[in-house]
Amino acid sequence: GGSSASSSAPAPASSTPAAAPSSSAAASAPEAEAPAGGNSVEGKTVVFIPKLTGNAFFEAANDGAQKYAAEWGITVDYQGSPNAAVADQVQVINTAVASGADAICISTVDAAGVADALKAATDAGVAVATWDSDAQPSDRTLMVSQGTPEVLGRMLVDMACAGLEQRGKDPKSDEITYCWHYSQATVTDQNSWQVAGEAIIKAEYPNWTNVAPDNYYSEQDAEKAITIGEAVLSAHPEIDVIICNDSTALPGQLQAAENKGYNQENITITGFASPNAIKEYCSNGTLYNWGLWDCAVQGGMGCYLAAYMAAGNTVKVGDVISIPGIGDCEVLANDSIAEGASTADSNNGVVLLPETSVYTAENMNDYNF
Amino acid sequence: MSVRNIYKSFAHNAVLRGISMDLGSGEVLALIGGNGAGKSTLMKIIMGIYSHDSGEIVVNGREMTVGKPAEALANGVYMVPQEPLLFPNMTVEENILIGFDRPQRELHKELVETMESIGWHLDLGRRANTLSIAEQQLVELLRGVLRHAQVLILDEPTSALTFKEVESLFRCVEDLKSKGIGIIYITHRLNEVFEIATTVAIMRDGIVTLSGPVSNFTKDDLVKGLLPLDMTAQKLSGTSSVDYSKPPVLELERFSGYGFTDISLKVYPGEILGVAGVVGAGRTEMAMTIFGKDKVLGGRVLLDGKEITGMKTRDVMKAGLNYVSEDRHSDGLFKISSVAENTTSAILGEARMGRFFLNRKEERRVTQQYVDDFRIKVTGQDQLTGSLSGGNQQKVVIGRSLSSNPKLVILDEPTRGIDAAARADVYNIIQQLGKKGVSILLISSDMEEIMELSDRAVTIYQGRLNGEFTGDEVTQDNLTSASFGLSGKEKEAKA
Amino acid sequence: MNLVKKALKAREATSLLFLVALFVIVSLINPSFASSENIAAVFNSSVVYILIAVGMAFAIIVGEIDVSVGSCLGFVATVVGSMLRDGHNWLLAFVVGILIGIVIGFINGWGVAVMGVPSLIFTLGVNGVLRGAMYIYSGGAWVENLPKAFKDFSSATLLGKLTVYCCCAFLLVIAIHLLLTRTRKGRYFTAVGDNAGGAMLVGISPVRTKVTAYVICSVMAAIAGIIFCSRIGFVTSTSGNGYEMKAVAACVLGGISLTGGVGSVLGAAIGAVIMSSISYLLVFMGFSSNYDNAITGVILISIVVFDAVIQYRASVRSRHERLAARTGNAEGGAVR
Amino acid sequence: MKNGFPKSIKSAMHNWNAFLLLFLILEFVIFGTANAKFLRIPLLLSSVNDFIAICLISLFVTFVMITGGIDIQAGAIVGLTSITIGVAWQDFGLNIWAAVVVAVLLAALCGALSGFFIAYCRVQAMVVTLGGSFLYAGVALLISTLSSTESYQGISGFPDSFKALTKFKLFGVIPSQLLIFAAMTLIAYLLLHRSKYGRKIFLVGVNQNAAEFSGINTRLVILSTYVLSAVSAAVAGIVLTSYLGTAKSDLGSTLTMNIITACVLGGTLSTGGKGSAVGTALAALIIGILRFGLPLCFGVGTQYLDIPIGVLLIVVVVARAMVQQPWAVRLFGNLKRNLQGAGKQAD
Ligand SMILES: Nc1ncnc2c1ncn2[C@@H]1O[C@H](COP(=O)(O)OP(=O)(O)OP(=O)(O)O)[C@@H](O)[C@H]1O
Ligand SMILES: Nc1ncnc2c1ncn2[C@@H]1O[C@H](COP(=O)(O)OP(=O)(O)OP(=O)(O)O)[C@@H](O)[C@H]1O
Ligand SMILES: [Mg+2]
Ligand SMILES: [Mg+2]
Repeated sequence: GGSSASSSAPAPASSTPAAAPSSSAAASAPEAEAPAGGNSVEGKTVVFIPKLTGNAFFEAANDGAQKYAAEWGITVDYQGSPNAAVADQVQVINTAVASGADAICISTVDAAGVADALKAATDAGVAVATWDSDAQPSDRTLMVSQGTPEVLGRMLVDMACAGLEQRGKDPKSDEITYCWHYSQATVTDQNSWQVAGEAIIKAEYPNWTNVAPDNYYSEQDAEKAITIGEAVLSAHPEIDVIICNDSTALPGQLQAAENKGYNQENITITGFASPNAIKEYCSNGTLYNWGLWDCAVQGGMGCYLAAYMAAGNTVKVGDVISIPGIGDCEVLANDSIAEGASTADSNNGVVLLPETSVYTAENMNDYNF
Repeated sequence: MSVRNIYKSFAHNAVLRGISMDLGSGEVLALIGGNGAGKSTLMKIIMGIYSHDSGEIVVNGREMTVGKPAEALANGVYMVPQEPLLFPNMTVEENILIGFDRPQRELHKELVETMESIGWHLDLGRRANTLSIAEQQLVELLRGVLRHAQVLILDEPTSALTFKEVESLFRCVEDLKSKGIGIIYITHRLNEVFEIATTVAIMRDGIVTLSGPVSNFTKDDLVKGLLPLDMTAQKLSGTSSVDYSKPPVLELERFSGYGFTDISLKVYPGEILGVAGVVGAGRTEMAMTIFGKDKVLGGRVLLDGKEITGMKTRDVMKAGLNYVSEDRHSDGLFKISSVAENTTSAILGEARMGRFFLNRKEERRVTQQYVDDFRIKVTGQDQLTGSLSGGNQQKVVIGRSLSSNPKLVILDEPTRGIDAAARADVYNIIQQLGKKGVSILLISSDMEEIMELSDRAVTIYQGRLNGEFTGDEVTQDNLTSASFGLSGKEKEAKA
Repeated sequence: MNLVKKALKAREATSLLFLVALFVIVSLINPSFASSENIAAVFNSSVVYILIAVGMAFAIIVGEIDVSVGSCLGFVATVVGSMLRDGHNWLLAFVVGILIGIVIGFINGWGVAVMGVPSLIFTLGVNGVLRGAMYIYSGGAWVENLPKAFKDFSSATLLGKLTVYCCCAFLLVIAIHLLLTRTRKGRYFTAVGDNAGGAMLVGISPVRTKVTAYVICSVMAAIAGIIFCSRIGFVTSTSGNGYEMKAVAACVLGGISLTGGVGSVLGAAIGAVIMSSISYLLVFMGFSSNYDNAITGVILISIVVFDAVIQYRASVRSRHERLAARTGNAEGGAVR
Repeated sequence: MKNGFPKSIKSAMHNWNAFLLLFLILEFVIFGTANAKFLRIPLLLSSVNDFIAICLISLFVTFVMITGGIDIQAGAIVGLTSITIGVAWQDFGLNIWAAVVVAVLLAALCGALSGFFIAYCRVQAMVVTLGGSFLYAGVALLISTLSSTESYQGISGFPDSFKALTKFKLFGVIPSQLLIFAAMTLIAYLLLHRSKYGRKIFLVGVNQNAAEFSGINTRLVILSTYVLSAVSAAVAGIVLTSYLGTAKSDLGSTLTMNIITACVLGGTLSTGGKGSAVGTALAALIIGILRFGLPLCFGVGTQYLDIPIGVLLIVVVVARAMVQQPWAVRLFGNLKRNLQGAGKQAD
């Protein structure tokens, strides 16, 4: 679709907002008529903003985005702060706008905190898309979602159940003790998954007991993750399940389990982390399964859609956008991921990732990120 | 050892301008000169602590490289510095023995023997930061003696010591002299020059103005050589008359604290009361306790009839009493602050310095007043006090203590380490104060000083008042014997 | 008897007491903590902290500070980790890691001791540069898939439940402590921190001593970085973030004065164990994790405040005793 | 050993401030030539928003450092202020301005607590404030659990009057943050360099003993500086909360190192006794502009910004140390002489 030859022809001024930043809100100008395959994204610059840099998840997403960007002929400029701090992120957004980027694709640290900055970006004619962690729906055009917190919370619980079942326990009726171990009480997404997962457990598995209702935190410090991990195992030697929905906590907890002689036969540890970080623990039998969605694809999609919007294309709910190399995706209403969220008439909506993956010893070597 | 044509300047300040001198073995070279003449600087250069700009230093026929203390030490040069440079957190023993190559056990034995033979007693296990200045100086000296240096430099070793220790130090120096060790002896006390030196050199403004064997000079020659050309030795004016019928300004009633007990004394308006004693007698502690720095154990302090016992320092100052500490560097000076900032630091609380904003005009005025009155040598009010010479630093500190217009000032060793000219200035200041009706409690271990200045004197021995002398009784003899507690009993009865 | 008294008086004893008190309190709250296994785990997990705290102790004892140890650790871990991952010779990787530490130490030492730049500023700058360099080197990605044998070595135990690393760290600390206190040159570090001018006077070169201290500090951080790799098995690009502050805190908890010249590596090591044990202990205390930071803060502050008050009281008392003895004993010598 | 005393600290200080100013201008020139966008006034002015917290806090942490202390808890107090405002307003139904007052008071209390331990119990400032940074961040988290909003979500939806605090623009261009910064700089300058209180701060920092002997209540002065720095952190917290429109307990957690950097780059002596409000303000601006300009004009990734800032810090301080080295002084002296000599020969 996007490979149409129209790229060489100068696009109408009204549909290239970046070239004329003064004409505000041109991106959503209704008279912009999109050709069948949409305006080409070629040559667009997308600033790709993670929550924080140096995190395996976001780095993998960046790698993916860069790879696709090369194919599509867009520039993906990865900019972020090493700290997941909302003030830092606002600064990155402002700098991106100032530097004249065509579009922003961001995973927000705090939706309310970046609201004004994103509005200002839109006003300056920069197309805003989000991925991984959403902004307020009215502040952006499209969101590439890996699923709602409920979906991911359920995924965590399901993985835990699978782990329990393979060691012969019945998650429905056996007495199960469990706890959560992730980064911090102030981090948005991990907490939202935890809350959703906890709700599912309360509702569907009343036989489970949480030994630490306020969770354990290791602050993305690998050393601390191991220390906490060992302490948890010592304090609750009989614990059945530890859910680590943080990419530092999971390997740390696994290492602790290994140090203390646990394996998938006597404990179920699961969580979210990129496949490469965990493969080893899986192959030596410390854990049974873990999961993540394909963040490389997600990053790529986010950048493509951001560029797509920047190219002046108009979309509305129900449209199907075909992304070269990834496939077709449908624009859904915002309330498909956030209950009660309204959707603007055009250029607003949600795109879901094709799939999330649960990794086990069987399939983990199919992935490399 | 000989030094040739040493030049040295700090930034744009030429301190040494071509110094040459020789020191043979067994020779004691007394180096004298006013504050800031460059004596200590020269010694630090010889020690390799500062590097000189040009010139050469030859020890035992070998020229030394610039700025390497280790090399100076290896060549048998050692300096006992003017300001004690001890390691405050180490014990006395560690302080003395650090840096030696020999086994500790052997050293320890030698140390104990040396102390025994000189007759100084120090608790070797005490930490250096609990030592008084005098004790610190003893430690430094012990270190120097133990070093077995070929060339030993003593930079004002006696400034904090008393009579008895000075005596034993001299015995020690004689001993070293006879062993063929060359000694450079820096002092401000001319008597000492004649007592122990073989040769003498006078430094002024970075050059040696006079040198030769001691026997060639009389004391007057030296004094002439020392004083700036435009200044003749001032004769101190006669003692003021104090009205003893007026109520006393300061009254101590059976005052006790840590380090002193049961002290009762009175200071009258305009009186200078000398407090003599040996180092460690407890005078500083008494002053500090009056000034609100330590706990009162008993008795009362009355200032102008009002009780100030156990008050906080601030309140004591407000009541009209000020104290100039014996330790200028740690308790007196703001070294990286200007003269003006130093002078006015004690009156910041007063309204004349402004209600909220600083009254710069008043600050300038007050500072200028003291700079003029005390003839403080400064390049300007903005000069940092750290770059002033010792005497001028002391004047600044005294000026500060007076800026708050106190009724009484306690001066603790006010002339320690300052030269004859500055000393005369300080004496002048003290006497003028007396005339103006400010009372002074003068703590000094220099008996001459007390004799010269005070209207009346008391002695303190081991924390107790053991003698009081008025008028003609204030003699060096009386003071000294009472300070050592020799005839304490009779004197006490008399008082 | 005398020895016991002396040991009790030593500043490290108070720190040790704090540690024991922490253990006892936690055992009272949760009796299941009181097992040799848990105590061993506390020590095992503090190896990295012990090493950087001991290194930091050198910098602080000579009167300076080194806030670049965190990123030094991270940088070395990244480099060594990626060399191991890429199948280089282990020994080569370790040597490279240590060499990096030495170079960083020399740079710090040069800036602080030779150029006379205030140490906080200089090492702060080096910290930023190293952190960035680490990010560039790794491309922001984690270093993963370290050789299994290397990782497994971290769980090898020697004395009962103590790991080999832990035992080595103990031995190292004791050796350093003895070197510092029992040898002639060892005292130089304390001397320089106590009074650089005075040190110069007795022939100790403050510059050389400070540079040495910085090199030791960075090398310890480098060793800690290598052990970090082995213990964790992967290196994140935020590794070592904030460790410098923890190391400083450990030193102070162990009785080292930030003004220099006071303290011992033994104290630093004990302080490090206290610092790293807190997160372990919190799990056993059973409070909600929301309290973690607050409790950590309270523990830290109360220990240092308590200690400072005790020390101050003791120094005042000993001064008063001496002065009182002076007036009481009328026959004593003049100088005492 | 020591290099000679400068003739006067004041002139040295002025030189340093002049140097910082020059550096700042240089930044403008370089960034301006590299990318003309940099010089667009509204853009430039609004960039202040992103480092305003560092500017505000470092001004008053300078006070602390002049007394010879250090404050690494200010970042935690930013978060504490923010969440306190949020919770007091949303969950306790306080008027937003009442909530602001409560938050400032709480911050002042925290500062006073740490200051008390440091001044009255003689505990080393770095450790107390490190403990404080844990404690106050922990308290902030606990406060956030009092709210009906989950602690990981920011409390938002503040009234417009509160948000207007940072939306206002004087003459339509100058953002109110800049005005606040200017006002705080002025206050800091007056306090530090023109008032009796400021003089006491310096004296305490130069020699606490001597200050004590001059009748200055040194402990109270020390304590007060921690209160001031906490209050400035609270102001920063208010500004950030208003600007971002969200109250979170971890808002300022990443500021510490930048604050210290600004202070020391501004010429504050970490051992105390020396420092200037203007210097710190300039240094904070330099760092802020650098963080803004490098990505904008030279495409430096924001994640790599630690490097140029670290390098800047090192280069500046080493250069400063170098020109003070005796050999450098001599070298420059010789150079001058040679040049003069050469000039004469040429004649
Ligand atoms: N480190 C320094 N930096 C700048 N000037 C210095 C330094 N040390 C000494 N001076 C200056 O050098 C001059 C000589 O000082 P020095 O200490 O040598 O005098 P001195 O003869 O020992 O005096 P005193 O009798 O007071 O000890 C003084 O003017 C002093 O201010
Ligand atoms: N343990 C200590 N800690 C701190 N300062 C001390 C200690 N011991 C003595 N000092 C201080 O040392 C100084 C001198 O005290 P020292 O006991 O040597 O003599 P003194 O009582 O001052 O004798 P003098 O009668 O000569 O004044 C005083 O300022 C005293 O407070
Ligand atoms: Mg001298
Ligand atoms: Mg005394």
